[in-house]
Amino acid sequence: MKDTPLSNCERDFLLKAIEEKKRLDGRQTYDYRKMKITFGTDFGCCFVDLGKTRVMAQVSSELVTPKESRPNEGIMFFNIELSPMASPAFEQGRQSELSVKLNRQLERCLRNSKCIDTESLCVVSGEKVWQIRVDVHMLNHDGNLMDAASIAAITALCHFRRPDVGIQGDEVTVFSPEERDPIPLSIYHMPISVSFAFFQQGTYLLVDPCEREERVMDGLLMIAMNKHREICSIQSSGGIMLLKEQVMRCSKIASIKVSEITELISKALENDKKARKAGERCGFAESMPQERITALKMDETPVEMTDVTEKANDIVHNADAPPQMVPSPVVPIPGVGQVGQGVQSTWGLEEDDEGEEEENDNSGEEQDEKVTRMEEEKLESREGDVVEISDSEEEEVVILNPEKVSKNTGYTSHHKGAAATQKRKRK
Amino acid sequence: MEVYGSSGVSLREFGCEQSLLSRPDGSASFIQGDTSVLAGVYGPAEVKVSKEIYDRATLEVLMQPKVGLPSVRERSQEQCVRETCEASLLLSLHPRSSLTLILQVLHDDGSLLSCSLNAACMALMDAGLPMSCLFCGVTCAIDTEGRIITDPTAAQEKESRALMTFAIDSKEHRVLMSATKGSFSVNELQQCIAVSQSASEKIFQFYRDSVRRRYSKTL
Amino acid sequence: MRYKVKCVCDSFNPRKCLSFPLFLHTVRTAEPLEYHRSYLKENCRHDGRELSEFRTTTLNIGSISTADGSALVKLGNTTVICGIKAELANPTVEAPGKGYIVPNVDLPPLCSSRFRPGPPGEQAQAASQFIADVIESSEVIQTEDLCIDRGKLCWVLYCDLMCLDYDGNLLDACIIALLAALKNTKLPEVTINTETCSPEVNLEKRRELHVHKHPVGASFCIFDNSILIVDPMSEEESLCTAHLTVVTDEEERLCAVHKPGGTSLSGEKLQECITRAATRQREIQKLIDKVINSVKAAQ
Amino acid sequence: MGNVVQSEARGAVRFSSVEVCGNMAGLELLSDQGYRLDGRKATELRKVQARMGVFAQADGSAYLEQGNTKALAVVYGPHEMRGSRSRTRHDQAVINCQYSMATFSTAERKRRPHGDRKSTEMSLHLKQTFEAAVMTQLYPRSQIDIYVKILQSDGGNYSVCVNAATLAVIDAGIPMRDYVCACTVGFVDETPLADLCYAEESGGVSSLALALLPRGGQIALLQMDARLHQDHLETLIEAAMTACKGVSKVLDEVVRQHLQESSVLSGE
Amino acid sequence: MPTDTKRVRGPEVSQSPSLFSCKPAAVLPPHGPRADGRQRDQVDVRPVFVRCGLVSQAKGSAYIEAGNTKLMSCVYGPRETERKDETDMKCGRLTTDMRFAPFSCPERGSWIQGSQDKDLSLMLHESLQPAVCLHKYPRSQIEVNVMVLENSGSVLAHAVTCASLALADAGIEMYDLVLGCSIRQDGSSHVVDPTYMEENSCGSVSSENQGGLTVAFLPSLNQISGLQSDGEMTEETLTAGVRTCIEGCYKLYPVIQQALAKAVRRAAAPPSES
Repeated sequence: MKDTPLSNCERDFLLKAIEEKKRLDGRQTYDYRKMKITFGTDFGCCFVDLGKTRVMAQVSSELVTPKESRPNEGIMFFNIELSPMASPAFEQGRQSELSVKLNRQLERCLRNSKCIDTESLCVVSGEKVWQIRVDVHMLNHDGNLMDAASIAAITALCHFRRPDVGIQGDEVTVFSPEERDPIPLSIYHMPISVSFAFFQQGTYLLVDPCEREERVMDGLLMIAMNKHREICSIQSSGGIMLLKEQVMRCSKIASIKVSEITELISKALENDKKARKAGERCGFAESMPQERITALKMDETPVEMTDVTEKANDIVHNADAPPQMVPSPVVPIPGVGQVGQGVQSTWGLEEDDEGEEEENDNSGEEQDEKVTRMEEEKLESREGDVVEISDSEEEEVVILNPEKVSKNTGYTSHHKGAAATQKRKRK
Repeated sequence: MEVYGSSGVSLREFGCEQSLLSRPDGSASFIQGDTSVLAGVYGPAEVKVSKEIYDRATLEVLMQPKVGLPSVRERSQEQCVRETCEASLLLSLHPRSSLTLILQVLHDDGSLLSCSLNAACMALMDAGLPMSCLFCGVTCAIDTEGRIITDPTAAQEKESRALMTFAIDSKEHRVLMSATKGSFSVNELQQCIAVSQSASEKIFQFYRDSVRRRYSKTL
Repeated sequence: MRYKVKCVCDSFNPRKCLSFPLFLHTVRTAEPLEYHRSYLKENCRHDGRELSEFRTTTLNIGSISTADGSALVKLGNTTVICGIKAELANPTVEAPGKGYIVPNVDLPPLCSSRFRPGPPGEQAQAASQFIADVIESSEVIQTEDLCIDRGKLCWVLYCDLMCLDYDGNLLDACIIALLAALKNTKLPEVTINTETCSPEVNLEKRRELHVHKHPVGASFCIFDNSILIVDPMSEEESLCTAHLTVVTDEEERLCAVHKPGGTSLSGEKLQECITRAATRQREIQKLIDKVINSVKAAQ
Repeated sequence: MGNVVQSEARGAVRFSSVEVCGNMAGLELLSDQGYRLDGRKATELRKVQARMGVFAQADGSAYLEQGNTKALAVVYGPHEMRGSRSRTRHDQAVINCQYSMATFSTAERKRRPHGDRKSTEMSLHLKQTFEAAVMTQLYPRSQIDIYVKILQSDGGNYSVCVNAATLAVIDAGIPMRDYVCACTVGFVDETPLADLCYAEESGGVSSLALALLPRGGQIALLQMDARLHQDHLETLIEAAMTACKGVSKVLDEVVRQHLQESSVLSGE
Repeated sequence: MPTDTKRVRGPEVSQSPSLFSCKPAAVLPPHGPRADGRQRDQVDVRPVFVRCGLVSQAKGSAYIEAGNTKLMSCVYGPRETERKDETDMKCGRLTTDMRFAPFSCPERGSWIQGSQDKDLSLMLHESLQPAVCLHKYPRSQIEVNVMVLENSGSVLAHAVTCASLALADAGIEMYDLVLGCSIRQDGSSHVVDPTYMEENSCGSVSSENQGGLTVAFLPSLNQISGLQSDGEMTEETLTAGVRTCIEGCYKLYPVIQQALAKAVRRAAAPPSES
C-alpha cells in the first residue's frame, strides 16, 4: 500500500509555518513532544509514546556459541521492525532504505558505544555466551522514529533481567525465575539519540520532527549522547550541507535534551521497580486508560455450563453411526495399493516406479515372481469394479531394453518385465 | 468428565481499547488476563495489481510475534484469522481494493489466537467496515483429568492434554473457525463447542457494551 | 454419466445451444459456480462422484531408493510424494531426550500453474504447519524414540512432502503419504564408540520406525453455506465457501479439527464430517497395512 | 610464478599481523615521540595515488589508493531512468550508488560482497554525499549510476570511496559544486589523528568520518562512532576539515595532470 | 541472522549418517562389467520407461525413469510474459527451472535452490532453446519445470529428453525432439549413461582422460543443440565421446517416438463417454 502523498499546498503551508517559527502542534522549535514510558508484564518490555509515535521494545536472551573472533563476549543483536501497522508505506519483510538506516544507527548508538558490558554475558568461554536480542516494533509512525526507538531500546535493556545460570563441570543449567532471581544486565551508560530536522538548506532547525515535518525536511542530523555529555554517535542524512557551527549548536541542544530524557527514564524505571516490589499488578490490563470512552473492561466472568453435556451428547447420539464395512484395498503388485473408485486419473495405475520394489528384493526367484505377478493382473481384471479397464496398460507402457530389443521382443513393450529382465542379465 | 472445577470455567478479566493509534484507519488492543494483542486495520485502499480481485476486496492479515520474525506458525494463524474475517466482512462492497489487518502480539499468556480474533473484530468495527456478523474467539483446554478450562493461561495450556480454539459468529452462534492441538474424543469436542458458544455470549455482550459506551455521547 | 449430464441439460435448456460439448464447456468456464451447483442439486458432482465419495486412492511405497522411507500417494489426480531422510544432530538443551521431526510441504510451480517459483507461499506454509501439528497432536512418532544418546545425539527425520500434481485436497494426500512413508522408514543402527565418543553407523543393519498411531485426514468443502462435499478437487476448492479437515486415529480420537475460517458450521454438521472421517481412517489404514505387508511378503 | 606466490604469502602475513594489532588491548596508538603505528605524524595523511579514466566503456572511472586501501569507482550517466520509473524526479537527476567489497579485500574472506546491512548503509551514505555535491538539477528525469568497489581494505573505506567516486564523476564530466573530499579522523590522548588505518580504527579509537566541500566548508556527511566528550567535538571536526582540504589538493593535482595528459594525447 | 522463516525449522546443524558409517563405501572396480550388469565401452544405456501426460494441471508433462533416475517435467504456457519490460515483440521466451527433491540424492539437499540447480537449469535452457520454434509465440513465455525425484546419474541428459517430450506433449511447435545422453570417461574406458556411483567415483589412477560429457541431440535434424563436458579429455577422446553419445541418443529415439505416438493417439481418440 502506498502512503498518501503530500499535496503542494500542504507542503508550502508547512514550510511557511516553519519560517515563521510556528509548529503544527504549537510546540517551540526545541521542544520535545509529550513522552510516556510504560512497561509490559515481562521483564525487558517497554513502550514509548512520543506524541502519537508509539514504539515497543522487547529484549530476549538465548544461549549461543560465541563468535570465533570474540570467544568471551556476549552477542548483541538489534532489529527494528517497520511493521505495516505503523504506516501503510511500510512493507513486511522488505529491507527498505529507512529500515537499514534506523537499524544501523541503533546498532551504532548502542553496540559501538559499548554501553553494555558484553564480557559479563559470557558463560563458558568459547562455548556458551548470552545473546541479547532487542526487537523494536514500530506501532504508530508519527515522526522521529529513531529517538523513540533508541529510548525504548535502552530502557528495555535497563529493565531486562536474564535468567541465572549455574555451571557444574561442563554442564550448564539455566535456572527458572522461580528457582533463582534473574539478573539485570550491567549497563555502563545510556546513549540516547536526538534528531534535528533541517529545512530550507539548513536555515531552519527543529527538534523532534513529527511525520508531516519529516516529509518536508531537507535533511536530518542524529546525535546520540549520554548524560555525561559524551557523544556516542553522530549521523547526518539527507542531501544537506551543514556548517561546523550548526553541528556544534546541535550538540549543545542535544546534551540538554539527553539529560532531561535520562531523568525521565530513571524515574519510570524506579516507579516500575516499586510497583513490582509492592506486588502490584503491572502490565497491559493496568496500563489501559479507564477514563477513556473508547476503552472498556470486564471482570472475570463465569461461563454457563448447565446444558453443555446434554447438548454434546445429543449431537453425538443423533449422528448416524458410521458404516462398519469399508471397501477392501487392492494390491496389484507389492508396494502398490489402491482403494476406492471414481474418476479416471491421468496417472494411471501402472505407469510409475514399481520397478524399485522388485529391484530391492534380491530373492532370485524372478521366474516365479513374474508368474505371480501375471496372475495378480488377471485377478485384477476380474474385479471389474476396482480397476479402470478403459485404458489397457500394455498400450500405455513403453520400455526400452536395447540389448534385448532384437532378441527378446516379447518383453519390449511391457514395463513390468523390465526389472526382471534386467536382473536376469545381471545374474 | 461431568465434574467441573468452578475456577476453570470462566473467562479472565478482559478489556479493550479502540482507536488508540493515529495512523491506521481502525485500531484496537484486546486484553485477556495478561494476554494482549494490538490490531490495526488499513483500508479499503488501493490494491497491488497482482493481488487484485475483480469482485471483492483483498484482505491481508499479518501477525507479528513479539520476538523474532514471523515463522510458519504465524503464517498458519494468519490464515485462520484471515478466513474468519473474510467470512464475516462484506468484501464484495469494495471490489478491487485492499484491506490490511496487522496483529501485533504484546504479551502471550495463553489463548493467544482467541485474543487475536477478538482484537481483529474490534479493530474491524473501529475501522467501520461493513460486516455481516461479528465474531469472537474462545479457547478451551482439556486438562489431564478431562476437565474443561476456558480461556486458559500459558501455564494451564502447557499442562493441558488438548487445546481447541473456536471462532463463533454472533448470528447463529456456529463455528466459524476451529484450530486444535492434541487429541480428544468426539464428545469432548462437542462439549467444548457448546462451552465456547455460551462463553461467546459474554464476549458479544461486551462488544455491545463497548460500542454503546463509545457512542453514548453522540447518540 | 450420461444420465447426469442430462440433468444439467434440463436446467439449462440445451435446445438453444448449438453443440452440446461446447455448451458444457462454455458454462463451465463462464459460470463455474452455476455449473457445479447444477450438479450438486442432483446430489452428485461433475466428475460423477457422490457428495461423500473419495476419489480413487493409490499408494505406492518405497519408490525412492535414495530416501530412508518414501511413499507416493495419488488421490484422483492429486499426487504427493513423501521422502524421509534421517540425519544425526544434537538434541536441544530443553529436551535432551528427544529427537526432531521436520515436516515441510512444497508446492513447486511444476504441480500447478497457480504456484510461482521461489520460497513457499502461504498455502504451502500453512500445510507444513498443519502437518507438523498433526504429527505432534497424534503422536504418530514419539520423538523420544528418536533419541540415540541422551543429551548427545538424536535422529532428525526430515519429512519432505512434494506435490507433483495439484488437483485439490492436498492435506489428505499429504497425511497419507507421510504416514505410509513413516511406516516404510528404516533407520540404520547406531552405536556410540566408547573410546572416541563418536557415533558409528551400520548402514546395512536397519530397523523399522515404531509408528504409534495412524492418523488419517478427511477434507470437506462447504458449498453455498450448506452443502458438504468430501475430497474436493481444485476447482471445487476455489469455489467453495469454507474448508474443513478432520484427522482421526484408529481409536476414533480426533487429532485435528482444522477449519481455517469460512462460513460457519453447526455442531451437528461437524458430527457428520467426523463420522465420515472415521470411516475413511479405517479404509486408509487397511490400505497402508496391506501395501506394507505386500512388500514384506515379497521380500 | 614463484614471485607471485611469495608476494601473496607476504600479504597474508601482513594481514594477520594487522589482525593481531587490532585485538591487542591497550595498544599504544601514538608514541611519546608523537609517531603513529605506521610511522606517520598525527596530522599526516597516507600516500594518495590516483588515476582517472581507467575504463574505456564507462562514462567516468577512477582508481584511488590511500595507503593500503584501494578503491575503484565507475560512473555511468546521466542517462534515462532504468528499472522502476516511479523513482523519476521531474526536477533533478536521481543518483544511484552501489558499494561493494571484493571477497579478497579483507583478512577474512568476505562471503557477501554487497547486500548486507553495512554495505547497504554505505551505499546510502555515498548516495547522500553525492546528492549534495553533484548539480543534479541540471539533469531532470535522468539517472546517474556510481559503482564503487573496495579492492583492498585498510581503514577509511568510506573516505576512499568518496574520493575515488569524486574523481570518477569529474572524469564523466558531470558538473559538481566542488570536489567532495572525505577523511576519517580519530582521537587519541587529546590528539586528533588524521586518516586512520585499519589497525587504528579497530584499536578502539573514536573515529569520525566527514565529507567536505572544501571551498565553502560545507559538510556533506558527518558520521561518528564511539564515545567522545562533547568538548572535543570541535577540535575533531576542525582536524577532519583540515585533512579533507589536504585531500582536495591531491585530487586537484590528479585532475589537472589527467587533463594535461589527455590534451597532449588529443594533440591540443 | 538470516533464517528460513517460511519453512518448519529443524536443528541448526545435522549430519548425514553415512559420514559416520563404520564400513568404508564400496569402490567401483575400474574394469570388468558394471555394477548393474551393463557392458563397459559399449553403447549400453539403461532401460528407459517413458510416459507422457501424467500431470492433469499442466499443458504437457512427461515422466522418465532410467534405472533409478526418476525425473518429471511439466510445461505451462504459452502465456503472457510476466516481465513486461523485457518483452521481445517478435519472439517468445523459454524459461527453465530444474530442481532436485531434497530426498533425491544420497545426501539430503536443501530446499533452497543451490548453484548446481541453477547451472543445470541454464544448460537445460540452452539445449532446448534451439529446438523450439519460439518465433511462433511472440510476446509469450513457455515454462519448463523439471523435478528430479531420484538422482541416480545422468540427470541432465534425461532432463533434456524429458523436457523436450513434455514440450511436445504440450503441443509446442518444435523443429525436432531433443534427446540427451551422457558418458563418463575413466582413463581409456568409458561408461555410457553412468549411474550416480559411476559419476562420482574415480576408478583409474591416471589423471588423464577423466571427465564427463553430456550431449543434447536433435535426432532427425542430426544436429547437436547442447554439449557440456567437464574434466580433462584429449581431443580424440572427446570426439569419440560425442559420437558415442549420439549413438546412445539414437537408441533412445524409438522409445520416445513410441511414447509420444501413444499420447497423441489417446488425446486424439474420440471421447469414450459422450
